[in-house]
Amino acid sequence: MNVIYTDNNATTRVADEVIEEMLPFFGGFYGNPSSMHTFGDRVGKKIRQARQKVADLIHADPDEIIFTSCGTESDNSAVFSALNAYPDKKRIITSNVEHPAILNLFKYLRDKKGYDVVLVPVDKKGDLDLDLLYDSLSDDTAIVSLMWANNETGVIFPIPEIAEKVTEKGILFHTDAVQAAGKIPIDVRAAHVDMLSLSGHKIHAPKGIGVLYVKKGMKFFPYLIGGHQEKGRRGGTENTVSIIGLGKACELAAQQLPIMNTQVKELRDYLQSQLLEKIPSVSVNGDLENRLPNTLSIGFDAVEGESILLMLDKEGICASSGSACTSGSLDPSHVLMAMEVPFKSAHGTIRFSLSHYNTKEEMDHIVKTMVSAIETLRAMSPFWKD
Amino acid sequence: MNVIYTDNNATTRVADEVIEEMLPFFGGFYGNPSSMHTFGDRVGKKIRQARQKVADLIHADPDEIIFTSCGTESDNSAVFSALNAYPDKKRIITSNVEHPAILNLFKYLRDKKGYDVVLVPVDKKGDLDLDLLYDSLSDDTAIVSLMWANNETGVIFPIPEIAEKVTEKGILFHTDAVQAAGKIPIDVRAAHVDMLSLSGHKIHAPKGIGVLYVKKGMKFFPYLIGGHQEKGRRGGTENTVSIIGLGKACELAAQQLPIMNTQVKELRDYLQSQLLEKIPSVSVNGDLENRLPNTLSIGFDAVEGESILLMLDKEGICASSGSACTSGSLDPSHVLMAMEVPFKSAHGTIRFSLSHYNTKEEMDHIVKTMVSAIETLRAMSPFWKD
Amino acid sequence: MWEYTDKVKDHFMHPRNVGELKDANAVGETGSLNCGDALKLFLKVDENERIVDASFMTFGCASAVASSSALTEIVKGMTLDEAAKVTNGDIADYLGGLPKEKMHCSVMGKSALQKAIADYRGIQIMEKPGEMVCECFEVTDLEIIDAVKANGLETTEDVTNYLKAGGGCGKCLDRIEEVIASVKAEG
Amino acid sequence: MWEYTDKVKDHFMHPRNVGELKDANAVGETGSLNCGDALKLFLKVDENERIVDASFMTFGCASAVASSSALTEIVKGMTLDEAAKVTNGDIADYLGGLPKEKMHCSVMGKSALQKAIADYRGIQIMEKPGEMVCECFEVTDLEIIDAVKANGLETTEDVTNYLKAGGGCGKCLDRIEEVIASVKAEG
Ligand SMILES: Cc1ncc(COP(=O)(O)O)c(C=O)c1O
Ligand SMILES: Cc1ncc(COP(=O)(O)O)c(C=O)c1O
Ligand code: FES
Ligand code: FES
Repeated sequence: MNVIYTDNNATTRVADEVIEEMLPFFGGFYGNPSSMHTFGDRVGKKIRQARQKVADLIHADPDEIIFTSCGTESDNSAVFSALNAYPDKKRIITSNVEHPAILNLFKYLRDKKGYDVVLVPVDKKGDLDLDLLYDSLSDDTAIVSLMWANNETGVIFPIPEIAEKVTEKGILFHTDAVQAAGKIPIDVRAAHVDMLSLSGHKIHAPKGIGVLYVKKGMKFFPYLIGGHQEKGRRGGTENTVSIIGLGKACELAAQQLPIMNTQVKELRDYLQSQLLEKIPSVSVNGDLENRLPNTLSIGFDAVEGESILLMLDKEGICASSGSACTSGSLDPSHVLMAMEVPFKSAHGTIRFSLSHYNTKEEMDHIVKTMVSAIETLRAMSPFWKD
Repeated sequence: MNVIYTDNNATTRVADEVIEEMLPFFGGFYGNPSSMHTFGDRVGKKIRQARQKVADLIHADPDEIIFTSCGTESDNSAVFSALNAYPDKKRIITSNVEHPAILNLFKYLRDKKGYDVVLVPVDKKGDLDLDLLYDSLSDDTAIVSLMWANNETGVIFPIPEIAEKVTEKGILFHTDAVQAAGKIPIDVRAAHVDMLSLSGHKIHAPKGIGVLYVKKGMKFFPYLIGGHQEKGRRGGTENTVSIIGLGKACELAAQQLPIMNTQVKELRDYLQSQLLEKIPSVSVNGDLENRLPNTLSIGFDAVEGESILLMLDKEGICASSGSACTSGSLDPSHVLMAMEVPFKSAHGTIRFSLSHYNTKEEMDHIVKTMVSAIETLRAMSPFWKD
Repeated sequence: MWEYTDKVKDHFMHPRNVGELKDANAVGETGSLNCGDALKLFLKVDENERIVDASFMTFGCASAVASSSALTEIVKGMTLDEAAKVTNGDIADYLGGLPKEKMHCSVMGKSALQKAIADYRGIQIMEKPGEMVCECFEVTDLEIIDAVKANGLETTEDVTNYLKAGGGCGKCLDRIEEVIASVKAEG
Repeated sequence: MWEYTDKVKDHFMHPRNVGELKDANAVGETGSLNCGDALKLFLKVDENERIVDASFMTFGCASAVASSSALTEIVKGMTLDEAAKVTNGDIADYLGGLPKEKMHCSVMGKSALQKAIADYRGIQIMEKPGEMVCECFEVTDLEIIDAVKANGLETTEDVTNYLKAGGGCGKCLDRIEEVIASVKAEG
């Protein structure tokens, strides 16, 4: 059975071009880039090129790129470094719809380390309460960390505007751009951000490689303490193959940015309008005007998400209910709860997240499958009355 | 030119069998193992198998295996967890020949966090001062972390004996077994260790994947805080492909353990005796009786390591001077200094670290090249008198 | 992803006895929309207190649907006294087992069944007696004690798997641990 | 690995003027075994103070050997006054540049040259005047000030690259930062 993959905000297929770029470095050029032999050095050169390509995607300087093992490590490292830089500042600020890599870290810092954590709320459309954010900025604030785009709803926060206001006050600003990268343009200079996180597996590079951008001149404290790799900013032998793959993926992402905002967006809009048209009692979550071009979070009243997913799965369709990271847990997604999405549709919310690999035929197949799945499930739901 | 690779303590070639195992999971089965679709689940099953294979190599239970991004992360995580488990204990103990992933972390904890750090010294053969170690154990000790085998000299510490003594006192014991794994037998149960670190790229898996063994029942605090992956013990989307590769590599390592201690050891001994025979003023570093079977650290008086490496490099021979992690730094290796190797031979020390891919012909070529390199360099050395 | 048995998958994809039973004379309802799963069980009981027909309406995940479907199959033909002895374990067994994180679905089945029997007999079940422990999922200490005893639960994770309690905001986890400890202390 | 220019590689693999110069009348020595590199420069100076021959013995890395070799080529044919003006930058330039982490090799070349000239002229160079900053590599504040001024160094890393100071135990890094700051403050 053909797989229809619409779970790209969870993880993506490694692009063929990326695989091709990586392959020679497993069995052939496996040297350690810091080694004193040509063999290791050949890898070193490729890594420098990759670092440049990653930097290019976000308009940074190669020196500002630190390779990490994932978005979570990037997020954790950014916050840890800020707290080390300002050991006396006790307030840290984020939103209540962040990825667990920030949200759970902030809760840990609140509960175990006594930090004064401000969780800025969002409105029903998932947009941030900017007044409250600005009001909460204080001399005592060590860092503000806000995601550029939300993984569940695709809602985009106005990071350049926020970052300018925050950094003007001399407060460090970090953004989790794991979902934004490759989907909307990112320019770290224009946006005034001090630190920014990326994750390879969201942009067709392998899993297990991430990036932390750290603005030049900023004092940075390594989170993984060990050898001198990454100019002393991250210990651990470099994940050479994945770094090389990530470089290629960033190059491709830059090239494909226009496609995201035309072809992929059109497919997403088509899927959305078809589902709204063909199925009653359906609602789209998140600010429609202000959303990643590939993401559709959509709630079906009176049915439960896992059941829908299994019916999609039977047709080879991969999607997600809420965030992939919290599937396995029982609580409704914290993002939908923060947006006060009613339980009735929150439990029945499905996230379709597209990539340029998707086609219109696939969307049609999804719509057909959804119509029948929702019908079947509603027929047995005690909460469905029509 | 053919490459003769004798730098396996720095990093290893990814085995063909491992590459073959991984390939389908990049472009084909790229699903997220925590996702609610068969597609993601297929990966989940492979990961369970890999976890079993890793566990088998060290005689652990699959539940006790946490996948990390590298040996450094494993080391850092182990120590961090111990400090969180015993926030009131202020002493931490290690040796002065550890890898920077432990040594620099301990120095950071001493200098920035006020910990009472005990660095147990080694003697001229690189063997640990056990009396001093046992004397330093106190009620106030949060963790003892000691490497199983040294990356530079191959010297093996008597971990089972030490671990028993340490844990008897109710003190947590961690061992960095990054270099020991695959070279000597490891049995975490028999050895009484609470935590143990591995790194994939030292045993023919890719770079960027590591393991932390955590004994069942031990309270563990995650170092990377984020999603629920690894049963809540390490946030971040699983590095599925590398995990699958590591599983295969551990299976192979278990199979090849006998070869290490026969074929590879014989090659190493041959190389050692040839160099000692054919070149004057040469000394082998480390306890000859108590050493990894693949490692030879050997010092050549009055010449400097980098120069030797470049002459080897011209012949396609890859080796290392001191630890790969500190090449690029100016100070002589901290391990050789701790062993009081005289400067005369410390600066001229080369580490050859073999694998089962090496042959006798390669050893002969190394000997020939070394004889001529040392002759040339000594001819221009102001410190060489003969 | 959950590892569902073929039996679970079959009962999810082809649920038996779905829908309202027009001439039901015993109905049991449990769960809620907020909790993420709910089950309405319909029984038709004859003059000998034998269940001659059963059906269900379920909102929930695959194992909730499968547990409901299994439940109707199990009880059909039983007397009410026999049905009263059906445990959540019987439901899980009928399906060849449930992932441990999904055991609460079988618990929901048993609970709906008890309520339907009570409904037929005209007994008013005291709704959730005891002290509320988990507000997210409205679970009381008595319910936790029952589940711990009946299923030999040991950890808060087990309790969450069986009753959902603790699987939401998590603020009740300490209290759950106390309750488990008190059961253990009793022996 | 360092990115060495082809010129560096060539001068390492085929060093010019290696060995003791039997009839040298000016010798300059710098570095030590402990530091990891050392250079002994031999010059033969004629009656017009012109360097008619030069040779070297070096213990050190590839760039140390290449810098030494380059130095001998550069100074051959120069008068001592001309040679006295040779800077470490000239040596690096002759080799098409050195990796910045290896600039100290060119500094070593310049230092040996100065000592050889002083030796010929019978001048006793005050050994390392000033206050010791880096004990690992025996570098004084005056030497750091000189190097910072001559090469426009800005960071402690730069100083380590040029003088090795700070590249050992690191305990002198704060003091090095102070010295740099004092030079900057002077303008
Ligand atoms: C003994 C030892 N511990 C830890 C490490 C760190 O491993 P990694 O480079 O995977 O972080 C290494 C290798 O570099 C090592 O040899
Ligand atoms: C917004 C956001 N931040 C962080 C992460 C964490 O990235 P990773 O899984 O690479 O650690 C994710 C994805 O899981 C994400 O969507
Ligand atoms: S009160 Fe129990 S999970 Fe929230
Ligand atoms: S005193 Fe300067 S590096 Fe040690």
